Amino acid sequence: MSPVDDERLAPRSVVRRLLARPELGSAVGAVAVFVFFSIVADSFLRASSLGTVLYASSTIGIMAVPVALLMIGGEFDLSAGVLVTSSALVSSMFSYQMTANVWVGVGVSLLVTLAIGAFNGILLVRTKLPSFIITLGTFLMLTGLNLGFTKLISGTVSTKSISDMEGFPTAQDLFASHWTIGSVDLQVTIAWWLGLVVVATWVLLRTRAGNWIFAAGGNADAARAVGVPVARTKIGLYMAVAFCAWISGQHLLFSFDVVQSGEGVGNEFLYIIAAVIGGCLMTGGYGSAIGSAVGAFIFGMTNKGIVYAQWNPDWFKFFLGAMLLLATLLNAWVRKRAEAAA
Amino acid sequence: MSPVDDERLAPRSVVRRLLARPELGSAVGAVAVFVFFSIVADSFLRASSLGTVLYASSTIGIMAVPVALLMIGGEFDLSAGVLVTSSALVSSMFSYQMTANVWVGVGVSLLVTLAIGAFNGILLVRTKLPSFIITLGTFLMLTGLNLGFTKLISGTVSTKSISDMEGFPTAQDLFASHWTIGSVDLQVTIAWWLGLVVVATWVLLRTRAGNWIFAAGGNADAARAVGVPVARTKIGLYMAVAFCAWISGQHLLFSFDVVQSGEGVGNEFLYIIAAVIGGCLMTGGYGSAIGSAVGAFIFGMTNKGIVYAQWNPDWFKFFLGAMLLLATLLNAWVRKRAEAAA
Amino acid sequence: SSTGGKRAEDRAKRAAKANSSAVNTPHWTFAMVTHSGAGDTFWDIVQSGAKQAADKDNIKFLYSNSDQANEQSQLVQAAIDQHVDGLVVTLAKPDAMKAVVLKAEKAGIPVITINSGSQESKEFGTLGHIGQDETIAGRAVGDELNKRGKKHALCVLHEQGNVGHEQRCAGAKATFSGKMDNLYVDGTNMPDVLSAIQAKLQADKSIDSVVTLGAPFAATAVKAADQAGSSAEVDTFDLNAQVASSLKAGTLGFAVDQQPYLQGYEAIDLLWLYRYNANTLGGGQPVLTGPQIVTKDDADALLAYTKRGTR
Amino acid sequence: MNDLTKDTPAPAPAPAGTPLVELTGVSKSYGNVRALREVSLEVHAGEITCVLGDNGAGKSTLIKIIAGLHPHDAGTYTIEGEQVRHTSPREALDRGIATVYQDLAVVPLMPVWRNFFLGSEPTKGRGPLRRLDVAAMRGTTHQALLRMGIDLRDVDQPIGTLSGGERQCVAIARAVHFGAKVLVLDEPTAALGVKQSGVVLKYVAAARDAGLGVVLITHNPHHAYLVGDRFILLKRGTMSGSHLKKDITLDELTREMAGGSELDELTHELMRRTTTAPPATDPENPA
Amino acid sequence: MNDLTKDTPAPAPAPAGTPLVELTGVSKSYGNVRALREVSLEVHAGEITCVLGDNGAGKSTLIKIIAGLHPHDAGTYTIEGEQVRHTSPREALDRGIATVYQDLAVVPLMPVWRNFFLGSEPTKGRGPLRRLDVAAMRGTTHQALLRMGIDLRDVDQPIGTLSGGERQCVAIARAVHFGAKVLVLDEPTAALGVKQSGVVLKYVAAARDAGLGVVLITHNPHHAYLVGDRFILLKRGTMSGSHLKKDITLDELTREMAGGSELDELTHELMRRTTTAPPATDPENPA
Ligand SMILES: Nc1ncnc2c1ncn2[C@@H]1O[C@H](COP(=O)(O)OP(=O)(O)OP(=O)(O)O)[C@@H](O)[C@H]1O
Ligand SMILES: Nc1ncnc2c1ncn2[C@@H]1O[C@H](COP(=O)(O)OP(=O)(O)OP(=O)(O)O)[C@@H](O)[C@H]1O
Ligand SMILES: [Mg+2]
Ligand SMILES: [Mg+2]
Repeated sequence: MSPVDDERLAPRSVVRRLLARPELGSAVGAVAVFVFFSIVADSFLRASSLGTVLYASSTIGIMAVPVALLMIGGEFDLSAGVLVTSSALVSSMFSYQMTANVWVGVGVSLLVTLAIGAFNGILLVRTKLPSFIITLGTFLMLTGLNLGFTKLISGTVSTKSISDMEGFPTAQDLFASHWTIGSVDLQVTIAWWLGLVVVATWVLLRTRAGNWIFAAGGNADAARAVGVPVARTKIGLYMAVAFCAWISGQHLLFSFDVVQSGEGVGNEFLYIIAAVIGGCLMTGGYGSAIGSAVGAFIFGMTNKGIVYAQWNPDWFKFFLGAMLLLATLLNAWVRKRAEAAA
Repeated sequence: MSPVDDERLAPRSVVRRLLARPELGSAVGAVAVFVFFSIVADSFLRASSLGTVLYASSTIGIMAVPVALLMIGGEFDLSAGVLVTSSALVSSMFSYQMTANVWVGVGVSLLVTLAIGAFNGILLVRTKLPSFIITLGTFLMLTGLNLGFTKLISGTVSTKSISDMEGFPTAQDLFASHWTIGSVDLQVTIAWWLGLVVVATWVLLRTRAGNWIFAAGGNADAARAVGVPVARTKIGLYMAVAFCAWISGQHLLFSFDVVQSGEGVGNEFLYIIAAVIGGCLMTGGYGSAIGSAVGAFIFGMTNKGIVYAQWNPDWFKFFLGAMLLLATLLNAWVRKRAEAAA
Repeated sequence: SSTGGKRAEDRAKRAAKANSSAVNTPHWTFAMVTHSGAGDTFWDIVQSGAKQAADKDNIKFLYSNSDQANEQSQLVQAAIDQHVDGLVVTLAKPDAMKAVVLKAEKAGIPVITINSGSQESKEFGTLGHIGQDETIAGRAVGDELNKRGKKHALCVLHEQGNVGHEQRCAGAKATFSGKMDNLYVDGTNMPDVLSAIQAKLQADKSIDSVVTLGAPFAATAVKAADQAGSSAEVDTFDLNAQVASSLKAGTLGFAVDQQPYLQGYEAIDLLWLYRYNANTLGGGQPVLTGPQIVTKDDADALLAYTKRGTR
Repeated sequence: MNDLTKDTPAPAPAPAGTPLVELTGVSKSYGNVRALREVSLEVHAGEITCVLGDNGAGKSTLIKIIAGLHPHDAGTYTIEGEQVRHTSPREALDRGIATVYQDLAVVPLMPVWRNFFLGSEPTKGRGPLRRLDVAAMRGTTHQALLRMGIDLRDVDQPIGTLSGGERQCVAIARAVHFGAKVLVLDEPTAALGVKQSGVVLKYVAAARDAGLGVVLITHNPHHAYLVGDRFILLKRGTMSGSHLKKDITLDELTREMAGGSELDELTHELMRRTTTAPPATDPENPA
Repeated sequence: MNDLTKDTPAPAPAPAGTPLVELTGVSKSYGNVRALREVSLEVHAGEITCVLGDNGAGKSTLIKIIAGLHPHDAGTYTIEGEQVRHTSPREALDRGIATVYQDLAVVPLMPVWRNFFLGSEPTKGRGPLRRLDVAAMRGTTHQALLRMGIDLRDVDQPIGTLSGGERQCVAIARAVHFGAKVLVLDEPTAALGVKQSGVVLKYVAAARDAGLGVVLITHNPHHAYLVGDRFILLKRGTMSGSHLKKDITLDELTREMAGGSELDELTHELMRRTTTAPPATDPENPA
C-alpha cells in the first residue's frame, strides 16, 4: 500500500518532504549565507577563495562528523579539541625521540589516540557520570599532559621539526597535500572530510550500529531494554571521535611541521557548533552527518566571508554570532514549515 | 503515618539519608579536597590563604548559582561569562561618557544586562531553538560588541578609569569592599555569594517558582500541560543569570576600576563546571543551589590549592582535571552508596 | 624546630644544593605571576631565563599565570599568602594589579615588574621594571616597515582583546606611514590562522607585508601568503628556532626581539641582588630589553640560541 | 482533603441548556497527518460524555484540544457559550477544566507531592515570605492517594519510581482535586487494578453528581456504559456515531467499538483454540 | 511475516517437567524500598502464567527480573534448569525471552520500523557492504501491525507521534515476532481497543499452542481467566496466592485481585449512586 493513498494523510510535495529531512533542511541556511557573501564580498566568489573556505570548513568538518554522531548518541566530548593536538604531539615526539620513520610515530599516535577515546568511553559507561564532566576532566588532563610532556621532552612549548625525517614526504602526501586545479587550491582535508561524511551517513542510516546510535541517544534505557549494547555503542563513538582527531592531528603535524602544545583548546566547541547548526539535538537521538557538514560549511563560510567582506575586524565576533544565529533560525524555520505544511 | 513503619521499607540511618540529598552528597568531595591540600600544601591552611580561596570560589560561585538554576530548568547560557564583562563595561562607559554619578551608570547597566538576559530567554522560547545555539549567538555577539564599542568609545581595549568620579566610593563599598578579620581578608563577594545561595535555595525549595523550575527542566511538556508557565519561567531564569552577571560585573569594575573588554570569555564554563560538580544534571530537572556553591568551592580550592602546593605549573591543568574528576567521582559514589543502602 | 621528617630532609637537600650553586645565600622563594595564556612560546622563554637565574642564585622559583585580570590578581594574592621572599609580576592590566601589588609591598615583599607596565611600575612603588613597552616595540616595527618601503601592512592578532597585542599593533600603526589593517585569528587553531590570513590576502591584493605577533604564527603566515599567491613579506614579533631559520632562509623579512630570556633572568637576579645587597637597577627608569630588530644578517648567530630555547 | 461529594463548590449555573463545553466541526492536523476531521461534541453539567473509538482514532487529540494543549485548526470551541481558542493549558485550567492525559504529564524526577500540586501550588505567608504550604501539600497528597487505595510509603519519592498504576492514580487524584467545572479523563483506568478502577468510576460518578461535566475516554465498554450519558464514537479521525444512553444497549456499543462483525469472528476463533469454558457471566469489575 | 501458529520453530524440548523459567524465593529492593520479597514462579512450555495483583504490588519488578533488566537481590533464577543471573536484557533475549515492558521501551524520535527491529536488526550483504535489510524491515513492520488491526499511514513516522495504543501494538508485535521460548507481557492490553485486545489474546493463545511459555500481567480478571493456566497473586511485594486454573473460579479470582470484601462495598456504593441498571451480562470483550 502506498501511504499517500490513505485518507488520513494530506498530500505533500516532494520539495517539502525533502526539506523536512534533517540533512537537507539545514542546507537552506548554507545557501543563504553563500548568496549573502557573494553579494557583499567581491572576492568571495573567486575560485581561489572557494578553496580557502572549503579548507577552513574541512578542518572543522572532519571533527564535526564524529562529534555529530556522538551527539546523536547522546553524549559530548569536550576533549576533542585538545585530543587533536595530543595526537599530533605524540606522532611528532615519538618519531623524533626514537629517530624512527615518521610512519611509526603516526601508527603509535593512532593507538594512543584511540586509547584515550576508549578511556573516555569506558569511564563514562562505568561511572555513569555525565559526559560533560568526564570529558572536561580529560580535556584538562590532556591540556596539562600536552604542555607538560612537550616541555619535558623538547624543553620548549613546541615540538622539534621532523620535516627532514624518513617517511615525512609520504605521510605529508596523505595528510597534508593539496591539488591545484586551475586557480583553485584544494587541500586533501576536503577529501577526508567528504569521505568521512559518506561513511558516517552510511553507518547511521544503513547499519545496525547506526540504529544503535540513534537509540542510545534517543532513549538509552529503552535501547538497553530491547538488547542494544548501549555501553559498547558509546565507547565506539568515543573511539570514532579519537580516530578523526588522529586524522586532524596528523594534518596539523604534516602541514605545519612543528606543533604548539597549547593548541586545540576551544576547538571542541567549533565542532559542537557545526553539529548543532546542522540540526543535531543537544539532547541526543536526532541529527545527521550531512547536517554536520553543512554546519561546518556555514561556519567556515561565515568565518571567512567576514574577512573577505573586509568589515571592521573589531566587530568580527558580533557579525559571526549574528550570522550563525540567523542561518540556524532560517534552517529551523524552513524545516518547521516543511513539516507543518498540510 | 510515618513512612518508616511501612513493612515495605528497610530502615535507613539519618547519615545515609542526608548523604543521599544532592546538596550534601557533594560536600564529601569538598571535604576530601580540603583535607588533601591541607596535607600537601603547607601554606593552604593559613587563615589568609583561606580568604584567597574563598574569594576565588565566590567569584565563580556568584554566577554558578543562577547557572545552576538555569540548568535545573533545562537550559544553558554560554553568554554568561562575557555578559559579566558587558555589564561592567556599560556602567563604566556610561558613567564616564555622561560624566554622571557612577550610580547612574550602575543602574543603566542593570537595565541593559537584564534586557540582554530577557533577550536570550525570549529568543529561546520564541524560536524553540536549543539554548546552546541561541546563547552561543549572544556570546559571540556580546564578545564583538564589548570589543567594538570599547574601541569605538575609548579608542583602546580597556575603559578609562572612573575612580575619581562621584559615587565611586559608595559603589565600591557595596561591590568590592573587604573586611580584615585578624589576618583573614574577606571580600564582600563572599557575602553576596552566600546570600545568593540562601535566596536561591529558598526559591527552589519553598516557592512556586522553584517548583516550576524543576518541572520546566524535568519535563517541559508535562509542566506545560498542567499549567506551568514554562516560557515565563525560562525567561525569568535568564534574567536571574543576567542579574548575577550584573553583580559580578560591578565587582569587576569597582575592584579594578578599569575593565578589559576581552575578558570573561571562557568563564561561562567555569560556572557550568561548578554546577555540574555540585550535582546538577546536564539534562535538567535535578540539582541544587548549595550544590553549585560546593562545586565552586571545590573548583576554587583545587585551582588555588595546586598553586599553594607549588607543583610544577606545566602540569597545572593535568592536576586540575584529575582532581575535579576524582572529587566528582567521589561525590557520585557517596550519593549512590547512600541511596542504594538497603 | 623539629629534627627529623620531611622538612629536615628538605633542609638537608637544600644545603646540599646550596653547596653546588654559585651562591650560598639563604634559600629564598621568588614567585612570578604573568598574564600569559597557556603554552605561549614567549613566556616559556621568560620562564627559562628566570629558572636559570633561580638555579644560580639558590632560589626556589614559583611560576603561575592567567590571562584573566581577576585571576592574575588572585594568583599574586596566593603568592603573598605563601610568604614568598620576592615577587615578579607583569602589568598588562595595571589597574587590576594595583591593589594586590601594594598589598605585597605592605607585606614586605619586594616587587619587580617585567614586560609591560613601565609607567605604572614606578607609580606602584616597585623596585624597578625590566622589559619593553609593547607600544615601543610596535613603533619599531612601524619604522622598520617604512624603511622597507611597505605601503599596506596586516597586523595579525592571535588573541582578541589582549592588551599587549593591541598595543603592539597600535604602536606599529602609529609610526607606519602606509595603511595598516588588523586581523583577528584564533591562536589555538592553526588551520584557522592559515585560512584567515589566506582569505585576507585574497580579499585585498594590495597588502605587501604581514606582521604576526607571535613567533609560531610567522611560518603559518608564510604558508598562507604562498598559497594565496601573494608576494607579501612576513615579519614577526618574537623569536624561536623556526623564525631564526626562516630569517636565515629569507622567507621572513625581520623579527622584533625583546629578549624574553633577559626579562626573566634579570628580574630574578635583581630580586636576589636586592635581598642580598639592597641593589637596585635603572635608577628609577625602566630597564629596556628591546626592541631589537633581527634580520637575515643576525639570524645565523641566534639560531643556536633559539634552538636551545633561550632566545 | 477534597471529597467531591461535599467539598467541590457547585459550578455557577450556566444559562439553561448551554453546554459547559461545546465543540462543533473541529479538525486538527499534525503536519500532513489529519488526526481529526469535523468532530462535534457537547459536555453538559452533571453529565458524563464518553469518547470511544479504536486505537489511533483521534480520541486523545480531541482531549488535547479541550485541554488547550493543541489549538484546533478548524471549527469552533465554546465554553459556556463563549467562543475560545486556547493557546496554553493554563487558560483551560483557569476556566475550570482539569485533565488527566493519557501519558500522564508528570515530571519523573520530582517528588510525588510536588507533582500533585504542580501548576497550582498552595502558598501561605505574604510578601517575600510567601511560600509553599509544604505540610498541607504532603498531607493532601497522601490522603488523596490513600482514598484511591494507594498507600504510598513516602510522598517524597520521585514520581518516576512509582509503578505505572500508582502514577496514574496520582494524575487522577490531582485532576479530581482541581477539577472545578469540567473533568477530562483520557483512559484513566488503563493501568489500574480492579479496586482502583472501581474508585475512579466512583469518583467520576461523584463528580457528575456534584454538577461537573465529565469527558471520559475508555476502551472498556462496560465502564463506559456503566457511567456514561452520551457516547461519541470516533473512527479514523471522523465521528462515526453519537448516542444517548437511552438509544443504545451495551451490546450494540461493544459491537460498534470493535468495528462490527469482525469481532464475532475473532471471538469465535479464540474460543475454538482455547480449551477453557467461556468466561463466567459475572459483570465486569467492579460493576 | 511471522505468524506464530506456523512460523515459530518449536522450542527445543526441555527435560520433561523442567520449567522453562523458574524463580524461587526471589527478592528485590530499590534502595531502601523492598519491592519484592520471596516470590516464586514457574513458567512451563505451552502454558500461560498470569501474574495478578494490585497497583504497586511488584508485578513489573518481577517482569524486569525475568527480562534481565534488573538483577535479583536474593533467591534463584533458573532457565531450563540452568541457574542464571542476567546482567543485561541482551542475555535474556539471547536465551529466547522476549518482553513487552509496561512503559513500552521505545525510542520516540525513531521511525516505527527502526523501533520494531531495534536490537535485532536483520542485515543483508556481507563484509563492509553488510547493511540493514530496509525493505524487509518496513514490510514486516507494516504487516505485523496490520494483523493487529493497526493500519499505519507511514512506517517512517517517529514512534513518538503514534497514539498510545498504536505504540503498545508495536511493542507487542515486536515481542511476538522475536519471542523464541518465553513471551513476557506486562499489561499488554492496557491501552488497547476492543479489537486489538482480542488480537493480543489470540496471539497469546497461539504462542502457548506453539509451545512457548507465556507470562502475562493484567488487571483484567476476565482476560486472565480466559487464557491463563496458572495464577500468581502478588500483594505488597509478597506472594499472596498461587493457583492452577482448575482450583479457582473467575469469581474467586476477581475477589482476590480486588482484595476481598472491600470490592462488594464499593460496587454497592456505585450502584446506589448511578441510576443505570446493572450492566448487561454479556461476556467481557472479546470473550
Ligand atoms: N526505581 C524504583 N525506585 C524505587 N521504588 C520503585 C522503583 N520502581 C518501582 N518501585 C516501587 O516498587 C513497587 C513495585 O513496583 P512495580 O512497578 O513492580 O508495581 P506493579 O505491580 O507493576 O504495579 P502496576 O500495576 O501499577 O504497574 C512500587 O511501590 C514502586 O513504588
Ligand atoms: N504529534 C503527532 N504527529 C503526527 N501524528 C500524530 C501526532 N499525535 C498523534 N498523531 C496521529 O494521530 C492519530 C490520532 O492519535 P490519538 O493519540 O488522538 O489517538 P487515540 O484515539 O487517542 O488512540 P489510543 O486509543 O491508541 O490512545 C494517530 O494515528 C497518531 O498516529
Ligand atoms: Mg489516546
Ligand atoms: Mg507494573
